[in-house]
Amino acid sequence: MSFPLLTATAALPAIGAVATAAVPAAKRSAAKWLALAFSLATFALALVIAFRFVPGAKGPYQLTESHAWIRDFGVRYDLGVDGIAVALIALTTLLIPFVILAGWHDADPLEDTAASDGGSAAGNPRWRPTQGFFALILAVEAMVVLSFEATDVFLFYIFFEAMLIPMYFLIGGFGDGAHAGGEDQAATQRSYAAVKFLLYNLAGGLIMLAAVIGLYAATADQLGTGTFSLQQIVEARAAGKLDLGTGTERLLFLGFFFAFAVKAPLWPLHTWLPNAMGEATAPVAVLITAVVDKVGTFAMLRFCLQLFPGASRWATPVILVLALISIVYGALLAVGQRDIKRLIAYASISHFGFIILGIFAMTTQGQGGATLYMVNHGISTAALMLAAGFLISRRGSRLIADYGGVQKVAPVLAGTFLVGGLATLSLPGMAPFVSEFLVLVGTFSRYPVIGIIATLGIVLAALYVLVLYQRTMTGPVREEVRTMPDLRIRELVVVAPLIALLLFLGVYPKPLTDIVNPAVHHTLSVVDKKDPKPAVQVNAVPGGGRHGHAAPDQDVEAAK
Amino acid sequence: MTVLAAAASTGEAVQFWLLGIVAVAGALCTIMLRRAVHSALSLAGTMIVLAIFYLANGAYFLGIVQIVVYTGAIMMLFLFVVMLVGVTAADSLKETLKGQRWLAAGLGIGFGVLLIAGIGNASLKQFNGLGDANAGGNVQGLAALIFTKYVFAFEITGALLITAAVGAMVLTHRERTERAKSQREQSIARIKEGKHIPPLPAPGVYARHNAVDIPGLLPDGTPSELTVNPTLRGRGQIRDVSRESLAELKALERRSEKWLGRESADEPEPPPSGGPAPKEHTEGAKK
Amino acid sequence: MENLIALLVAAPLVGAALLLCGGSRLDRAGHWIGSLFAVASFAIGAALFADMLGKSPEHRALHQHLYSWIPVGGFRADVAFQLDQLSMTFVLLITGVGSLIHIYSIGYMAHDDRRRRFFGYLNLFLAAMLLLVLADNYLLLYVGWEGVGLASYLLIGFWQHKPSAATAAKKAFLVNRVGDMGLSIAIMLMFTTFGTFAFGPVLASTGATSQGRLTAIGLLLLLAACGKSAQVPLQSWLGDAMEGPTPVSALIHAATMVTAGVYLITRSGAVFNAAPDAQAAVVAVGAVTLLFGAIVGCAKDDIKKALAGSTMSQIGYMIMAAGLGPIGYAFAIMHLVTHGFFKAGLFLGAGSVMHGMNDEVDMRRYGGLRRYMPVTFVTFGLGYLAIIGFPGLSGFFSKDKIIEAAFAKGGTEGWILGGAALLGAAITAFYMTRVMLMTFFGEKRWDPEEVHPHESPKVMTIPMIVLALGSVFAGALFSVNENFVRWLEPVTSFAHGHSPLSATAVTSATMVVLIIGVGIAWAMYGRRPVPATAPRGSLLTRAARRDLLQDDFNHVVLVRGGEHLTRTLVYLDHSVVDGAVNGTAATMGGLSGRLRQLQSGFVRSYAVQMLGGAAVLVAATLLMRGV
Amino acid sequence: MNPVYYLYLAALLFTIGGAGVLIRRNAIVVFMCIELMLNACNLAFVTFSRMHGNLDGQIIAFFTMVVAAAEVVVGLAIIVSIFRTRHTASVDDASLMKL
Repeated sequence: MSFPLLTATAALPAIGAVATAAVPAAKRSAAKWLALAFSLATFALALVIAFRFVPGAKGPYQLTESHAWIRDFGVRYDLGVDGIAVALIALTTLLIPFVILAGWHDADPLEDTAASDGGSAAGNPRWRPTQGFFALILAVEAMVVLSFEATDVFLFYIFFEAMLIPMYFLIGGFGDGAHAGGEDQAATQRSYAAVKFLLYNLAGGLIMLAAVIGLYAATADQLGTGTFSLQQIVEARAAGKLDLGTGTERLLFLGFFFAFAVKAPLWPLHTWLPNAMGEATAPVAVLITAVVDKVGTFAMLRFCLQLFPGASRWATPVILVLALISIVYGALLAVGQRDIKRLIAYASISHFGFIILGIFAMTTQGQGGATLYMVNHGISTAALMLAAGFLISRRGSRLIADYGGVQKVAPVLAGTFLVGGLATLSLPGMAPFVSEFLVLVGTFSRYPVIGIIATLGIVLAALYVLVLYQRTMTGPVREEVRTMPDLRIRELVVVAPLIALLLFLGVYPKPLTDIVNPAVHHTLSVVDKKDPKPAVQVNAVPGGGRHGHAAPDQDVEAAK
Repeated sequence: MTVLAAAASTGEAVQFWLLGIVAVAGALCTIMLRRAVHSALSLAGTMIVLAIFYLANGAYFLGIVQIVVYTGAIMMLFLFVVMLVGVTAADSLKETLKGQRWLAAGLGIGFGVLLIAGIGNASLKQFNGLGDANAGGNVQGLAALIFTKYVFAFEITGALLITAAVGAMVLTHRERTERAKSQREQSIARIKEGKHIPPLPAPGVYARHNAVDIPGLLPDGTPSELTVNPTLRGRGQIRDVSRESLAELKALERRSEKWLGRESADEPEPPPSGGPAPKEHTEGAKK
Repeated sequence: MENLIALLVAAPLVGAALLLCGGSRLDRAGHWIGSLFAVASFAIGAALFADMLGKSPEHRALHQHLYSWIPVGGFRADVAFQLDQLSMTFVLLITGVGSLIHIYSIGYMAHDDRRRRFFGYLNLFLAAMLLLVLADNYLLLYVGWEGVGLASYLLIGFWQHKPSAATAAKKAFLVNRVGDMGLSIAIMLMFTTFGTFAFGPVLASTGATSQGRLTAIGLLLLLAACGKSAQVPLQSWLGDAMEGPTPVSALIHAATMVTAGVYLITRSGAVFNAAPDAQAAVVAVGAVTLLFGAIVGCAKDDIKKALAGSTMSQIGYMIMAAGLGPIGYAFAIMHLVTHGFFKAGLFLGAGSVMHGMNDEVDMRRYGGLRRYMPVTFVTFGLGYLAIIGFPGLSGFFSKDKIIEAAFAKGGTEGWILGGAALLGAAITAFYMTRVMLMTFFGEKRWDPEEVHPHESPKVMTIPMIVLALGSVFAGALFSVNENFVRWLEPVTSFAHGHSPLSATAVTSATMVVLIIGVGIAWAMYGRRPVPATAPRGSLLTRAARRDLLQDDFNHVVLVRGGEHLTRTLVYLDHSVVDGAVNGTAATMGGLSGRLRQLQSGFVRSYAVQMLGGAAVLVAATLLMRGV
Repeated sequence: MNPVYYLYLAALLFTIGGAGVLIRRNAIVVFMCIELMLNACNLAFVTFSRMHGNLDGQIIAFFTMVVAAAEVVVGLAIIVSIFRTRHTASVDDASLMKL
């Protein structure tokens, strides 16, 4: 068989994690460079995947690998990617190097941090496992990538859950020394956040496990041999061989969906996110919201919809309403926050609402938009959060009220912050606009009212982003920030490419849409939903210039 | 050997009812009596009764084993340990754990009722006796089974026994880690300790009594606990003679005074038999 | 030739990119680069114009399809441009006035250390505005639409160290966002209705769909227009927007951006023509705003705020005209262009005055400035005459036509609108005269020690002169044998309105109200000396000073309410949503504490439990066998 | 009379033994009660063997005895060593398992 590209992409960061952890404690910077090298290599492999991937090809998954793993339970090591997975893998592997770069000093012993990062950590020198930090990040990357690739439900479940362990340590172990109440209080806060994160996701995961087993039992009951293979189940269902009863299907769907809704996170299961993102360091926060949470929404698209189409259709109204609540609620709470990182967290909740809305609108635009949204939100949040992280590390405080007039002393920092913010409020020309508008259109074309209410989100988004920018960056310069240095080269290297990417994908998203569209069509065909037809069939290819001539005389007629 | 047919003979019935009552009584005594020794003895009784029942049920070998091993060895072992340990005053039957006794009673009765009900509604009508099983002799039959069918279990129990023996040794054996203290060192230790610097006082020895179980009297006539062997003390087998001796002393003084002819009317009438009040006890202790 | 269209947008965009990313090494040349790119795009526009004039009116529209932007299923958004007469008008206005204001800014911002960034923003604005008017589908228009919003946000808040400026910028962006919401929903509605949102097919097939949908689309577009063009009820941001540098006010908040709403309505004419209710709404909004703005303009002592009010009301005129349908579109655009000239000129004049008076904006501290800054006085005066519609000047022609068209609407509606238009004209005459008198006439109310009024440098005066010329001759040029109307006709279509009053009657009426307005103003501010501190004034005056309490309303209802809402939600999120979870955790803890009591450590209690378990087992087995 | 009465007797003895285990605090007595329960079981086994007419029941009883012997040896040893260290044979005093 051919070279196992997918396995390699997942294995490389895993190896990297081990290697990084193995670096002796003295050689801290060596470990950093090693981790960076591995992440970049992984990104290269991801690019190879993207190029080897043929958008038009028939069959839902490509580059598949399949080996028996646990024969007794029909668990197989099945890997395969569709367009959505390719896009998300690319996103993940792209972001990790930036996360590593941005977190370059986050895991240094505290006295070093104090020396290098302008007093980001108060006082007592405390050793911190630098190697461990980067090793954990790489471990998370490996698991996320694998869960994007897995087409075997059980395999997916394993990595979906295993992800929690390194995340737990990343959240609980490393904080930005920017807590109001000193390092000790910060530590208690952190552990609270970490435990909360773990408990929420474990609860979701366990319910999902029950559903997974139930699915196995159902297939074993009806197909003779039980299977976890997504493709087999979908085909069996298509061939009519497999027919879960309505009740069973709905229960299983809920089991799966709950886990993903916690991960995503959907209102009202969201409260772990602000704590986790608030307490963790900015790069880890990016890891949470831009990488790990995407697994949840991705899994909704790949597993919930494809395994349980009927139940998905059945649950759609409720889920749409929840998503709508998340959008408005998250935005409103973001407006009310006093803590920069919590604000961004709530903004993310609002955005995840959009993603879920798009997924369950069950239209091409909605789901395509949702997929783009996952990618774009990842990039934009990363840009904003990392810029915020740099800001916080300079001032040593997360409270918005502690800033003011930064724009005057650190214009570049302020500029990147503003661009990140504008991307977050999905300004046209930035990537998020494309996806958000697609989601809105997709929703509107099937559920107009929900679409309209969701549009409120863009106003609120403008509100919280601009309020944040005004309070921190503009106005008279505060004493505390007067000596604040502008972005360093390392930091610029982190943010600039993200911003460039945001602009590029905003102006020319076609490469992404080309990869995504077939997958979306496949999903929709499984759910057998068709886009609603427009009320008036305009018998022409829209957008082309040919209509310019037709228009005026039509107007004249209309006028007469 | 046809004695043990399905239905038991009347003689067996009579035997059952008589001995059964005995067995139950013994069991009840086992759990009721305050002193461990008595419990052990009553249990032994029950076991003997059971041995007889074994015999009656055609388990000749077991019956004998029951008498020899159980009653003979194990129960004696029990008594031995009781002597070693439990000679102290019998443990009070007062319950310390809250509600334990009620729970115990309730559960016990409930459980018994359940068992009996179970046996009751289990249809155990037909008994095909041991006639042909014991045809070749009970012991031979058992032996045949043990050394063929159950040979592995047999071996394993052998191993178990050895292990148990070794384990008992290990548990009870105490290696003397340090050399025994010499008398000199003991005395030094005593002085360091600061009480009973002289050796313990001797038991009371008088003209009338002469025994180690009589505590010696302090000058004020109160008995001194120290003078008797702790074991006797623990068993409470002390004979207190302070009253008599005090009374005699008084009488003696009376007589001598009368004889000397100087009486004092204001002499208070001594209590004819006034056991030393606890307060005097304490005084005595003080002196 | 088509390929130049993209260049038109690209030129200023490149300029913006250069200036914003170039870093401080471009500081010295920044303003020249910016102006260069602006002028370049004007040159391209002019070339395209020349080419267009060479063609027959029916075939003047050019199209350029760059690439397919967002292709997802039936959703096909392209980056494609359409340059027809309407767009061309705007292109010339934007690039022309834009270039002038670039040049003006070179002088005006000379002393600002962030001048490079200023020019970067200006170029960004030009690019966005051109994109707006050149787009051939609504989504691309939306991009430009928000782009100009961003540019105006950046420019209003250019002096960010002033909290007032930052707040004003934020306010402008937010209010615009509300309007944008309308536009985006309108686009979605178009997509669900027509399956596309390109101008061509949508406008071509308005006949094929229901009245209701068209009305909805129309109203949503109107909402968008209200946001961008500062029409009631979304007008509140324009006054505060004057916090920005004056050239910005001139370019964005007078000449070009705020007129985008008029463009949108005119561009979507077909939709409105087919939806009379929507049209009625448009007219109503326009009429209300033209009075509202005028009243506000009368009360302001801040010269820029007064001009802002006037802008509002002039755009009210245009919106109203656009709402009148085919009889109004052309005049709306015509007034838009002339207004672009004279209002830009007025603002630049105001800027020049402030420049000479150390950025003093309170007209009560001006007075008698005509002999200190003659050029400014003359250009400002010409602009003034133009806006009040002095016969022969451009304002006269355009406004007069609109009033006619208003009457021509017919019926009581026509009378009401015409009346409103006339009243507006009168008030306009009043407050503009007031501005003129308070600024340039009367005795000086400023302290000669600290301020030394002086004429502005050439680089500032020349643009003013050019604009003044424009505001003098444009109107006449446009209306000789209806040049402008016929030029636009292929796009907007044109129908002669049949006014109940003859043209002369309308004109004479306009003259009368004009004279009345000027007279009253002269009586109040010309004859009597103007107090240096504002008198308390009548109730209406005080209300007008506060933008007719519109801001207070917003503050009380939206700001306060919003704050309370968010605060409650934050509390609820912590106590209820989170509290539920923590509560469960606490109960678990308590429960386990209880269960721990069972583990007393007493062997016998364990034994009891064992016996209980055994009993249960026996009972269970018995029951099983029983069953 | 029906030999099943032996079973009833066994049950009764077993219950009494159980109650004893619960009630008494003296470890030795507790032990005796356990022995009593074992004996009750043996009686039942013997009766069963009579019932089924084969000797397997007796074999089991035999093994029970052996195991009981072993158990008693070890158990008593434990009691003795506990007594040595704690100077009491009460099971309640050995309640160190609780937190």
